[in-house]
Amino acid sequence: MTTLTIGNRLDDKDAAEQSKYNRYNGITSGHRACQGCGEALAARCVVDVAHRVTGGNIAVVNATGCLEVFSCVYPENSWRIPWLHSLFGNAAAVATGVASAFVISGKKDMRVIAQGGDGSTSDIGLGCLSGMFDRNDDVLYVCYDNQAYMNTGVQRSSATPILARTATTLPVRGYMGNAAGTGKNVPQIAMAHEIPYVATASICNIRDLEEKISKAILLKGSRYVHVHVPCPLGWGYPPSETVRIARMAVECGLFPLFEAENGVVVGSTPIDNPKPVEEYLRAQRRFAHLFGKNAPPEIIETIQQIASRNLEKYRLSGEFSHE
Amino acid sequence: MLHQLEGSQAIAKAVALCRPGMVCAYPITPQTHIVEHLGELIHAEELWNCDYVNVESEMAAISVTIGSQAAGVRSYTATSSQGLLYMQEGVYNASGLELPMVMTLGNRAIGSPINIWNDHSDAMSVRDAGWIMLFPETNQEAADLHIQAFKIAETLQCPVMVCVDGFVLTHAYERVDIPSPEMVDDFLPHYEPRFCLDAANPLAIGTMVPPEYFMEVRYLAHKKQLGALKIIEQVGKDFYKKFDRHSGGLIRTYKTEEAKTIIVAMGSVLGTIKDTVDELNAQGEKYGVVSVVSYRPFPAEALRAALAHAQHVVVVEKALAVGTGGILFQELELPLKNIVRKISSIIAGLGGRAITKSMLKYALKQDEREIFLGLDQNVVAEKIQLVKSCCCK
Amino acid sequence: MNKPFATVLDSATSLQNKTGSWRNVKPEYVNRLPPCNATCPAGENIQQWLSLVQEEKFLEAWNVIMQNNPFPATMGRACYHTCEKTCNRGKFDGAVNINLLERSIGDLAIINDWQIDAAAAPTGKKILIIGAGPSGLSAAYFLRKYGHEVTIYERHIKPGGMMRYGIPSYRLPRWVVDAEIRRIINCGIKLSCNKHVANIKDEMRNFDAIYIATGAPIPAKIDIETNRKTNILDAIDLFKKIEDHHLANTAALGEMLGKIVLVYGGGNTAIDAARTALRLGAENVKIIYRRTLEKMPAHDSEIQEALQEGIEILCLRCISMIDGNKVLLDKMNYDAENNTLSKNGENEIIIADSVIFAVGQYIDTGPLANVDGLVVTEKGSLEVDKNMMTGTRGIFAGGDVIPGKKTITDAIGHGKKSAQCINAYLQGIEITPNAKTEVANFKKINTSYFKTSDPLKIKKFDAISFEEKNISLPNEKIISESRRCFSCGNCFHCDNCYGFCPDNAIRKSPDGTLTINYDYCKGCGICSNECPCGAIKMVAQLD
Amino acid sequence: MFQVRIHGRGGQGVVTAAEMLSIAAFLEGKHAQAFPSFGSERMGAPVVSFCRISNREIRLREPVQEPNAVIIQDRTVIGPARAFQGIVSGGYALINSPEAEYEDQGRDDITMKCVGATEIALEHIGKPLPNAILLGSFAALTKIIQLDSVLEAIKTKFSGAIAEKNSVAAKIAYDRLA
Repeated sequence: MTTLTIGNRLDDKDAAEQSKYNRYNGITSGHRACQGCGEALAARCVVDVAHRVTGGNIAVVNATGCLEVFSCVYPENSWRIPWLHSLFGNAAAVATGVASAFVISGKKDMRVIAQGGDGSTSDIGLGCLSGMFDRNDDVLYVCYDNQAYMNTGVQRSSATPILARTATTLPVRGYMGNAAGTGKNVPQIAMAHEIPYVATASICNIRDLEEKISKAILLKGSRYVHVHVPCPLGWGYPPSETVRIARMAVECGLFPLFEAENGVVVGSTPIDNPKPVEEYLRAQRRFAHLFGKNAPPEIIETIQQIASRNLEKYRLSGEFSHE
Repeated sequence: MLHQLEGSQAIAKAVALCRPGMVCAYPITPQTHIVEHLGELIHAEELWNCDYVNVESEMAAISVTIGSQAAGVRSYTATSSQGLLYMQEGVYNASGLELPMVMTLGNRAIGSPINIWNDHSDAMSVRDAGWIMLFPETNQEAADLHIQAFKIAETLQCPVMVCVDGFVLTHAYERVDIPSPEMVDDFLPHYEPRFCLDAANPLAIGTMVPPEYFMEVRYLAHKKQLGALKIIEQVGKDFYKKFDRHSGGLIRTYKTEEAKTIIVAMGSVLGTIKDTVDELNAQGEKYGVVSVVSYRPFPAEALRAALAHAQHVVVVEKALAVGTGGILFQELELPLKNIVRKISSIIAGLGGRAITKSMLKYALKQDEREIFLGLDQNVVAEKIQLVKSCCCK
Repeated sequence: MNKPFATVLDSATSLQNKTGSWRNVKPEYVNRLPPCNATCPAGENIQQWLSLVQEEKFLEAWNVIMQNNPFPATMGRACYHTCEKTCNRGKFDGAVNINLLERSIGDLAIINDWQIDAAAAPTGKKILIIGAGPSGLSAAYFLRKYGHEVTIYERHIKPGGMMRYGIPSYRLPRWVVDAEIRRIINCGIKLSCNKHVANIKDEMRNFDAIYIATGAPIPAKIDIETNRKTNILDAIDLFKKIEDHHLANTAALGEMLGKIVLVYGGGNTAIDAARTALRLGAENVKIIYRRTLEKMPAHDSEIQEALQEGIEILCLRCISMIDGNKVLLDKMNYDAENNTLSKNGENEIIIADSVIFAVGQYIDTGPLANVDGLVVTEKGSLEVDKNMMTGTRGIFAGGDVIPGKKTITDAIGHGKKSAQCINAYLQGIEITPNAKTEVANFKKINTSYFKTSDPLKIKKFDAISFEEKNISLPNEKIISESRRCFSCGNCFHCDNCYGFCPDNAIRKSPDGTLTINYDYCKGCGICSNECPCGAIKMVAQLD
Repeated sequence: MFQVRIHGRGGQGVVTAAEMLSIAAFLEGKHAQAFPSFGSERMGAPVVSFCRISNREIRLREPVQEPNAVIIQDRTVIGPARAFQGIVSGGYALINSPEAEYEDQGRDDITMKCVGATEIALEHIGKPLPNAILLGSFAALTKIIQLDSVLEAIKTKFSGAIAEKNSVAAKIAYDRLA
């Protein structure tokens, strides 16, 4: 396609599933997500493309969290696929059970997605997730990472970026927010299990997201896709900016897009001209204190270094570039 | 066919006869032998078309089971004690989702202090979780109740927990009649889920329910449990018809017709109690025994009927609600109010403390409302003194 | 299925929850004015026809051009394409080569003999157009489309005006002009050439309206001291000589001009004159201009081409005296801030065989005499009101004859506008001016969605000749260049809004039509933000 | 009802002995109940198991406090475990010992016999596993069960050559006291 848009009337060869008039809309209108919710958008992208690729043979297990709460409150259910919500910390294990049951009951074409936010993935559900990886259970786990506990009012999770303000990391004199040197990198944790497929994706690049999900959904064994989904409420930016913020995170290198197979990075989406992280940080209130009077001037550099390390680590200069 | 089997093996064989599609558990004493044996049966393909999943925690065990059951496959798990506490969120979840799974609870005390021996504290911690809870007295009954458990669960669309005394039953070798696969198949037909994850009819299972409807959901769960009383009884009768054994039902009575004092208890301790009663009655006393098989739903009506004529009801139980007292005892107090003059409580066997005939005989002679069977007064006296002095300061 | 109450739900039941009620701003699809369209003197809908070219719908694209401009092939050559100057893509990786695309489409129309749609039913109104230049022909074309009876009187022996007599053929080949004029005339227009209207007043009796499009054919004169015999001529006269003789006597003309030729002036005509001199055999051509190179009114590309052809441009000089083949130049100071010129006292003498003047043109006021109400301004233009009507009811004017920019494209625009006004006048209706549409400036473009690509650059000249260089592009090139268009302010169906809406509040029909479902739109504004071309506007939700 | 208590150390098959004993009784159509003194004892720690044999259903589940017989698989636990405690009058004590060192000690109202089961085990099995062997002696001593039943029970717990060797050894042990 000549443009990087979701579709293009002139050229639908590489057009995203999301551009198709008959896309499935696996999560329908009427859900109660906030205006400009990145997670609602990402979830639809994931489910729709998985639905297409599998010929409708998918079931989804959803951890507790924003996505679950806004999509399925009696008497209104937004899902158009078989969907199961059990608990906050057990989605991966429940999905294991579901996947196994489909095999046992002869529904061999059914593919299973487990999905949850960063809290249920990197914190409370990490045990179950690791267990699922360990057994290489036949489940695609999708984490919608909005980098804090949004459902409960924006508290810190282990996916919260350093120096970010959350309700439990409120900057006060002498404390600049979520401490540097903390946090988990779940994609790397997943890779350490040497599962068949790990990828990161962002809602700013739906075609890439769909490509990864299409690939992941058909692979056997445990697969993990980590999707960056900005949250207007928790990050402090206008709802209209969701995609732009996601794009900025990718373009500065703070959220690298890559793929790994059996624990080894095999490809990454190159960044032509990496932008300074400052632009990305300034666009969000959760980082506003980093630009205040009392902020040490070198503090931005701490974050810039993370981005720079990513550039090198995931070879975002283009060595891995996709065809 | 008769076998001399360890209780765990008997349970495993009974579960296998029910042809589950999923067995998933995490090791914890004293439940381990059950799932070890099931694993062996599955891996040897004596139980086929069934997945055995080794998980990393009880939370995962119950969760995998929830998943497979929700996807329409008969599912089974087992745990004990701390494991049950660790999976407790899932225990509530399974019943809230109305998933008819079956779980064996190898009854064991709860720490701290850590203690691996038998009592009923673990079961009592989930008594309000919405599961049907059945307490077998023997290993034969343990095996039989598992077969009935699947039937009850699937009839009611409600999970069932079979609470088997850890070690006392799970590790005891006894004679057990293991029925033929054909008979079990006949009794327990192939599982047809009433709702499940299905691409052809994509339901959402596990919604959030707001205040406007939550009360109704809980009310319906309550009504369903009460309705289960009939079904449990009926399944017990059907089982008798099929297998010619009285296993199951709500309660069982022993020599209660002429009894003045009736002892109420659950689980394996009933055998020792019955022997004690026989010995006492041989000396001219008038004791009877009522076994509570179905603890949840609580058969208040049946118990009232069985105990109405007693002058004295003694509840022997292996659990204690700290700060309140006997749990089964309290649950019986209300139904028997104004019917039975005297009710007393014997807390026995906590943390695996032996319950012997002589201890029971001694306790039954005491005229006390609450007795801790075999309590070492010397050990506690000093501490109690200390507590008192602290409080007085 | 016997499913539990509340905890198990059928699919898609959330559709009953109309989240549109959450909205306080709402998105609307808009058609903002692309800067190219906004600046096009002919009012072409460039973005629209480019979008058709993108789809290889060349005929449709041509028809769209023809709605505003009956001279695509001509304009694709002679237009100074202000569109490209304002093209938002210019701020990204280089403007779309609109001019070349227009030329390509225009040529296709000529080659394939595409015809104009039939005129509307006859109205019985008769209109006289004086002057068959770009403005007159344009007016004739549009008036004819309204169904009016149109007559053109042209003073020259051939129609075309400045298209023929003002622009050299290497820039605008005559087959192009002829073809496009023929197509217009064939619509049913009476054209009388070689017909001089001595006095407009006389014609008023025979027509319901008159459109004066006589242009500015009189070369301006500068009072310069000339001694002895000097070889001086006006650019316009030079062009006319070449044109009327079909290049038959270029050798004679060349001889007349000599080897060293000076051109005086800084406009496009000066450049054309200089380049023509070169083509007539001059070996050394210099342009003398009073101000700096930056201030030269000639189009930048023209200047560049002239320089490439070896023409010298001597800036900051005024001719003060011509004495035989000696030309005395005063050197000038230019104060850019105040736009003032002054002699700096220095001067120089250069030798020239001839001097061509290209310092502007005036209108011919002769035919305007004795008509009550016609007013000629101080600067020598015919005054018109906002509806292109002169002080005399029923007499309209446009093109170079009225004040304003003197380009062919402007003239064509005048023709179209005048036709609308004349039609309204004849029908007795008010012209309601188009609502001001917001221009889709660069800020409205979300460039994240465009890959950089080099603009199509074609060298238009490589030999000094009166023949036009043949630049016929293959279709793929035409299409690929057209696809560089940002489609500023107008949806190009990229589906970003559809794909990015977190609430599925945008519907797409099988034919690609996008509509907003306000039942569910929460008004987040992502669609507007992520629209690559600024075609979605967030407006206050009033109800 | 005949109640048996078996003493030994973790790793010596104390629990298995009780189980085999119960199986042997079961094979004879009797009711039998075997159970360990439940605990988390590791290898080498003193261990106790119990077995009840009866012609009627056994309901009693208290630990055996007044055994009709005790089997002591490791004589070093006798003191620490008070292994002879509670043996009913007329009861038996079977001790794994090459010497008849205990036979004259203790009570005169019970029959005490020593069998060098470990030695037999080492000779015939190659490992110091006295549990099945002692059951052979136990059958001879108490006559509560038949040797054949013991041998049959051994087959349910062991297989192949090990079962064969244990059976041979159990027969030898049986013969010692027969």
